[in-house]
Amino acid sequence: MDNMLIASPEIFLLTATCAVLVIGLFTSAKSQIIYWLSQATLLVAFLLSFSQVGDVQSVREGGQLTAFSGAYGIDAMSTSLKSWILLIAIGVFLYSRDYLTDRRIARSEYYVLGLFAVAGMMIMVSAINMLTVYLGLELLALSQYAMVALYRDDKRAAEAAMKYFVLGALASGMLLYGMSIVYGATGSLDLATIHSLLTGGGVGPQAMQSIGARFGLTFIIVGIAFKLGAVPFHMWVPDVYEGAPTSVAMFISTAPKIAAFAMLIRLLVDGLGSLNADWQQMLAILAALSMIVGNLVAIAQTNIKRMLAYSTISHVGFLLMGIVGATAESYSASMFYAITYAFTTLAAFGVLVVLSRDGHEAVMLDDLAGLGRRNVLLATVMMLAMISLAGVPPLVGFYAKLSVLKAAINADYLWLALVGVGMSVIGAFYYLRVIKLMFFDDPVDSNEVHIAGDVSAGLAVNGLGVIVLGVFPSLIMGACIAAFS
Amino acid sequence: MSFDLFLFYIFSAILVFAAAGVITVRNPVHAAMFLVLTFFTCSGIWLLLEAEFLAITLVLVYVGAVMVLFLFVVMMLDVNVEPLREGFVSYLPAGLLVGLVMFAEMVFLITQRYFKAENFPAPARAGEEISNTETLGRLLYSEYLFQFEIAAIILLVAIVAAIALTMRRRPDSKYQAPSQQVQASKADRLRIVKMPAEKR
Amino acid sequence: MISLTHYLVLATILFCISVVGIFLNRKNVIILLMCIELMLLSVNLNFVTFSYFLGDSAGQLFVFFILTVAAAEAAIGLAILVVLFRTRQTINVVDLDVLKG
Amino acid sequence: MSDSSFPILSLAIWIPIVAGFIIIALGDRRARPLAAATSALTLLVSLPLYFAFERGTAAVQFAENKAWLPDFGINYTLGIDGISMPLILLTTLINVVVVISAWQVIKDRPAMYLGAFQIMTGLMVGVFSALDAILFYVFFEATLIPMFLIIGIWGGPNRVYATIKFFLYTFLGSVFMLVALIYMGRLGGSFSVLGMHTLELGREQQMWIFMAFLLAFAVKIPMWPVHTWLPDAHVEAPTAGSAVLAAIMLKMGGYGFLRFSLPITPDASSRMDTFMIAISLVAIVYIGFVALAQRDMKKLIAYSSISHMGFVTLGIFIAFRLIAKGDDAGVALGLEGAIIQMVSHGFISAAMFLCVGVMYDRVHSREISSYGGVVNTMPIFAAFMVFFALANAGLPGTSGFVGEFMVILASFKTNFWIAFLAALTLILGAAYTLWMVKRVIFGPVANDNVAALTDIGRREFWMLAILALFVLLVGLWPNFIGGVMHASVENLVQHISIPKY
Amino acid sequence: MAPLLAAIVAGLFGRQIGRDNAHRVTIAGVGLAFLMSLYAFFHVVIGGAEPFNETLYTWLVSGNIRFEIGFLVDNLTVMMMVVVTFVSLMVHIYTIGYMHDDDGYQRFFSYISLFTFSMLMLVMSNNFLQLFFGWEAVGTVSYLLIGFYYTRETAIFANMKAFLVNRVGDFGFVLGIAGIVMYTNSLAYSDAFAAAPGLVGQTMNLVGDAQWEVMTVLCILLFIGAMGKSAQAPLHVWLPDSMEGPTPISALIHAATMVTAGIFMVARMSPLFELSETALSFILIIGAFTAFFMGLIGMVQNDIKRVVAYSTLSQLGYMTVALGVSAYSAAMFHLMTHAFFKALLFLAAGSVIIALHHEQDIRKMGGLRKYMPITYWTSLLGSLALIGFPGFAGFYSKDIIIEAVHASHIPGAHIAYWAVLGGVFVTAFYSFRLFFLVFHGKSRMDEHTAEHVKESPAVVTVPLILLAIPSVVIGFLTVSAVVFGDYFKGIIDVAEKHDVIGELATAYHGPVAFITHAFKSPAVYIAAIGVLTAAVFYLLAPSIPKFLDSKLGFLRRILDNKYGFDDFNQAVFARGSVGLGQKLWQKFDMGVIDGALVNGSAKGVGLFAGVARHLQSGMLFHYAFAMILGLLAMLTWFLFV
Repeated sequence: MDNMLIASPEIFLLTATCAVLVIGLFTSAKSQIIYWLSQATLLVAFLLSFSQVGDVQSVREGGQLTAFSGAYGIDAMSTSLKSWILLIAIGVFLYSRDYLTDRRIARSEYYVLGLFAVAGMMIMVSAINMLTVYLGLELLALSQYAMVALYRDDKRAAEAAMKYFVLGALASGMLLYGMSIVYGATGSLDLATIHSLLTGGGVGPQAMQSIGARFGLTFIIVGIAFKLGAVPFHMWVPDVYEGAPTSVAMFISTAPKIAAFAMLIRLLVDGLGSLNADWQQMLAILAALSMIVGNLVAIAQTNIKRMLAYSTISHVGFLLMGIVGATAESYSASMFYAITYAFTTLAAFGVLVVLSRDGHEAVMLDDLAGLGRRNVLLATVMMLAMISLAGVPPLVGFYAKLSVLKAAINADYLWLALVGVGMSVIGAFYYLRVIKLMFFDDPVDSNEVHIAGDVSAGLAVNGLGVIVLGVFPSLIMGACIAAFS
Repeated sequence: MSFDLFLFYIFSAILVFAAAGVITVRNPVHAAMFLVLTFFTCSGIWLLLEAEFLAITLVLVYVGAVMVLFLFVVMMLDVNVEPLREGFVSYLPAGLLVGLVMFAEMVFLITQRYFKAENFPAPARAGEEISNTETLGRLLYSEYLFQFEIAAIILLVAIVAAIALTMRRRPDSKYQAPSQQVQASKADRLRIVKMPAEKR
Repeated sequence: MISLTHYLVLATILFCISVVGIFLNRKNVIILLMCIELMLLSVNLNFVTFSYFLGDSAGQLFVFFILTVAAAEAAIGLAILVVLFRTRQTINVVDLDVLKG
Repeated sequence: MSDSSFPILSLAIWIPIVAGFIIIALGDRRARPLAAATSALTLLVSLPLYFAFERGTAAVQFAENKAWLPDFGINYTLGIDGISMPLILLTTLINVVVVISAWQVIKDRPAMYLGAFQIMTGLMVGVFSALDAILFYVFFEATLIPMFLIIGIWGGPNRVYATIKFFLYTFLGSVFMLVALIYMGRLGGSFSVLGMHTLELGREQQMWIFMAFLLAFAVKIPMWPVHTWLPDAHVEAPTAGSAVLAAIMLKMGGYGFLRFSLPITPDASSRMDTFMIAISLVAIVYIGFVALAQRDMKKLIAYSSISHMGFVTLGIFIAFRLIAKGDDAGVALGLEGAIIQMVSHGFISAAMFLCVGVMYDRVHSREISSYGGVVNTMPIFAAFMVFFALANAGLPGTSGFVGEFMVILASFKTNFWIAFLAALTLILGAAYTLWMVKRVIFGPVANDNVAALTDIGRREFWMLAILALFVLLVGLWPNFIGGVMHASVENLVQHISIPKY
Repeated sequence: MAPLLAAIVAGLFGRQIGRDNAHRVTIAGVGLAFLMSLYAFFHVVIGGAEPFNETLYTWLVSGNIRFEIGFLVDNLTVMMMVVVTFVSLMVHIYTIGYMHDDDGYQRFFSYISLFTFSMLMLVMSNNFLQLFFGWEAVGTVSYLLIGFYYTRETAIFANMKAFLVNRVGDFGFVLGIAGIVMYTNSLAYSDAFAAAPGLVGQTMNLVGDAQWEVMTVLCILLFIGAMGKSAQAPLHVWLPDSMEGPTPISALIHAATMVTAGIFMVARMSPLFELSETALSFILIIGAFTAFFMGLIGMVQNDIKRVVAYSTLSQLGYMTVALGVSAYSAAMFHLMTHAFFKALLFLAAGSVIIALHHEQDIRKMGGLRKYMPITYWTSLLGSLALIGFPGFAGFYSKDIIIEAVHASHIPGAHIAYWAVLGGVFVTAFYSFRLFFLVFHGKSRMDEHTAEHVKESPAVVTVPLILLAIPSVVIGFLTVSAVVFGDYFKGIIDVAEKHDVIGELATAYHGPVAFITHAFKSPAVYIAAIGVLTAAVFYLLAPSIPKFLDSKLGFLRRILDNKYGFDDFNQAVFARGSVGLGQKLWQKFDMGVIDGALVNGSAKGVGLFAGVARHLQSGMLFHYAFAMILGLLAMLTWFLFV
């Protein structure tokens, strides 16, 4: 086989996951060994992936390394995105641990499915073939459906899983239909080939092929938009966030967005890049709708998970706003957005998960009341996350917004940028409300919140990251730019 | 009209009829049966397209395994059938309208632009020496190895998920634990209680 | 001769039927799952058709994988359905209304 | 622009910010001395900005320039000129006063409180010294966070409404500025503020950019009719919060007009000047009347701030009329008047709010009607209060007079009626201020609360005395700050009198 | 400068240094200032030194305008300096007695020293800026002093009123200064005067296309300032109320010095005012109106201090009239004489008041002559000076004014002439009404008070005597030099055609001759009639005023209500503006901006959100439907693009 080793992170991850699965059968429910093994797996995978960062350049410089007959490839984007996915997954598992222990949710399955989902994401990120994209997507999606339903005694979880499943299957059906049309138009599944076939010019067979592929494009966009949660394909997001166990909602809301972003880049840019004139406008409309609906409806929420769901929708709008520019600069802006969004949301959900103690879910906004007095660390991290999501400098969320706004403006989508900033003001309102609850209101339940040392360390690092990346955004901005230069 | 075309129309008619049946019949069992019919006819059409292996697989996997699973679940859940069709008619016009519009648009796009028949001349029939199954098999284990492995993982996930979701350890179910049984000691089982003699 | 168009239109019909089925069906979740199978079928038909007309087996392989995934999907879907039924005692679509707003 | 060897500006920004975090981290017990040390150190660090300032030149001084976000063309560029320097010193000085004022008063989480103020001080110095548009925006917005918390946590009963209103109002204003900045960054390829000054912009572009700036700065300063956040925020904020808000945060708007609106979009500013003058005058007169009707002391002072800020915008925007008349000296007069008005208002409004705070700490009421005859029980305090009130009314010899006087002079040169309306503030300002003084300070002891008052302690005395000293200093010798800004202002006048297209 | 230092010492360290030291320090300061003033006087006037005009320091430079602080000492200035410091010194001394048992003793000394300083700053300034500084500073101290008894509701009302009304004047004044700056680009007197003639004929647009003479506008604006400070109608309303302050203050500030600042200012600006006949005319009318009608009110007042206050108003009117007819030197002369005799009258009134334990109602006095001989005699001298008894100080100054008006050709002079003549009668009447009611007739004091009435101590009476001397003789001594001589040469500038004093001078043959000349003019007789009337009404036949009251009740009511100025101001300006503010605040700020726009949009967003969230129905098929519609929309869009 040709250089299989470049897939070492995935290979290791999947192998280790199977091992964890088997070991899980023989350990008692109380033991934490599965947790540590999973973390170790992620960590090693992260190191493997991170070690590749230096080896690759951007796909546009011909720096892509492929394996498995062009099914799999790594480039600057995939290595850094994978590293981030793994890092965030480590955070997710860390925050989830005590939540799962308290609830006796099938724990080893949670970790195993989580690891499988991570593998799915990594495959999506590295996929350079439509089939691989699809399979990675399904691996991720199926794991997620199952994870949502894992809390078997909860009505809401089952309902959420069902909705997620049906809509997800519908969306992947549409995505597949689009893929089939593109395949029909180009005769290839390989994205690079498709790209070179379609980049022919205005006349002749290529022009006709483009017209055919454009038809498929529409369906592909639906599939991607669903995965990201863009309006009007967003309906699943709030329901799933609310219904799923908080730890699962945290999982769904963070890393998969990065993967979805990668899928978008792979399909629309690497594959159908020459059709940008078409998808730019579609995405612009989706972006505007997402920002408007997401922010406005979030205001009316009382359930904090739902609120975060709508917040996700609005952030997807911003993310798409970056893509709309259709330049290397705009892609890196969106990539930055995706990473920082996931990172920040991780902190927000992390606080929620940690707050949800035995038998008590911290889901309503009022549960946060007076958190500033109950646990300063949690409240501060939450506050940082909220301010960052609102896009107030000097936190990292601001640079994310700045970069996508810049991208949109540079691409002459001034109207979109204006919608974006206008909506971010409305969005600021509900983020502020959370801060208000935590710091300005008196707690309903005045018990102090105790959390494990490593969890609080994790949260502290997470919150600090939001600040440090805010002051020195170049730390990851450089990688994002390198991915598309 | 060639025989091929005749077959195609026959199959297509059944296919569309069966598919419509799936979404309109009252009883889920019937729906499942209609789905089976759909798969069968589709498998026939695939044969026309020289996809023998897939045609067989469709029947074996879908009809043999998946649909059985469906039926199994339908039976197991024992859903009350009668009220299931309420409101169907009232939504029908809107549904049909959307469906028809969508159909019209898609057909228009398919037939009028790139995918015109003249752009895709029908290939010559493949000879008997080429085995569809063998071709696929070779590809599957060489070029598509990676995807094949992923598919395997997906199936694993399905297994894990299905078990995790449906297998129950009932708290009230009773079972023996021999390792504990043999460790029982006298002290665990017997308590000697001293009682003062009762006075008369 | 059966042209590409014939197959594509047939697939389109199937696709539209499944789509209409998904949102017309207000009662039974299991029908929804069947509709999804229908939709995948229509996609598969597309792939097989293109594979045939392009003389490229990649399409057929894609279908093979779709079938695999669809089977896995069905398994998980049904598992979720079972969980749903256990917690709710119903698989009525209209009853899935706790989560909203 | 020459890089200075010693990063004074950076120090003035980062010392308080870092120290602020340290204060929060170390907790309540050591907060007070640490905060005092920080504020004193910051003030010391900022002093060379005045004494080593080279007066004859309009060039940027104490410049620092480092790559920050090279990928975006965003640099960490700092530097000051004669316009920003007084405001920086004002900031560091007020910070000291704020620490003194919070010394005993704040019982609840003092570390967070003092830390937040230190952080805010650093950020505000950053606003006034940033020469990169994005860096400016970062500081500009970042100040919202500590202020939001200060009002929200330590504020009055209606604090939540006030602080959210404050945040959203100002946030709404400034996001559009961000779009404009990015847009110009695209046109000019750089976010250097000085580069933007010379950026070629067409008529339409200038109009849009001007509007974006206007929204941001008009809300901040605040101009009528986007002023309604201010009274609420002031009323609910804790004393020091109100003081900083009035003394410094409002100045960020005025500074923005001078640093961004005028030089970047001179032609649009020129076209819009009638409108700007009109709403400035509305602010002066209308708000003067509104202030008269207030029953809450802080609200009254807040409205008086708006009215005074009207002078700032008036002084700035009469410039174009005077340029049209060829009266560059008049332009400079108006602009310098505006700047001096900003500085002076910084002292006076801070002092007024602190005075109200002194009373509030004792009686826990801001209603004018809860007081009366305070002079009987607090004679020293009353002397300060009357002094600051008179300064607020623009008494010559106090700093309040200087800016108003200069702006009135300049506006008379523009048009008699503008000056006429502006000068109405002499009457209105005196009316609302003195009426309040009459009802609060003078008269017989009104109730038991007043009877139980104790006069100010040493801490409060020095806090007010420092401010009083500066009010007098600026009033009697305004050249002390006026002298440093000539070169910069004249440079600005030169710049804006040449149309960009 | 000395008084400032003294004020600071007394003010800030008053408590530490004690009461005695407070007055010692301040009196020393003021005394020093007086001596310095005298020195300057001799140096400049007698020694004939060049006027001193130096810049002290640069206040601010902006554009091409320099704002500077500097001093100008010339004949006009030294005269004011001497008057101010002398009266101030007297008042300081007097205060020791008057304020003997008051808590705010140190504070009071601090204030009046500060006042003296401010007043000196005002008169010694060489530019408009500093003039305005002093102008406002005296206003502020006056504000503080009127509200000296801060627990008295009326006092703190009065001081606010005084400040605000003055502010209205300042409003004009500042605009006037701004105009000067605009047209001459300088704040220094010298530059402004030099540039002024060039402005004649220039016009400016004010309302519509109407062209206004620049000089007229500027002068009227400046004069509005003077109206506020010198209490000319309709900005006179603060002065009577200011009597709430302690009596020494009334004497110093509200009679002798501060209120004359406006007169001083106009005289100082004579080179400007001469350039606008319209402005002079305006001044003339205002002055005449004030002189006559304010005197009328004085006739019916019962508060001893208020009577004197209205008298002050009336006399200020005279001065203003003199300014209006370009008889600046006459105005200044009257200012000087008035300073002495009015201070005297006030201090005498104060003396009475303390003797009666702060009883100010003249209806409860009477027959005090036998108890308080010194006060009686000094009052008599003061009153005679006031009504212009031939030979007394007031006689010269007032008669010259009347003559000047008579001789003037400024539009309105004719009416003014009758007004001032009427004023003479009125003045005589109320002065002696007061005098008779207080000192003559039978005592109407209650028993308790009467027992304790005795002459005031020496610190009170000595200043009375010291002030009485110049009240009597100053006119005789200085009229030749000040009015008809060349004392003001080069300082006060009178245009050829306005030069009424010059005309009078041709007929002037020394002070004694002037007395005889006066008997040929109606003024003296009118004054005599006034005195006689008062004597008849209040000494011989007290029933007549009662009879008149009943017959002419409505007139009396008009006078009692002071023509309704106060009520009008209270109702329209005070309540009106508060009401307007209330309306604007609640209706517009809270209602429209906050209510409709800010909270309204917030509510709108909330409402929309509430509606929008119902789209998320929870129904799976709705979700699917939305997705499909989305797909459909995109397809359709694709179809048509």
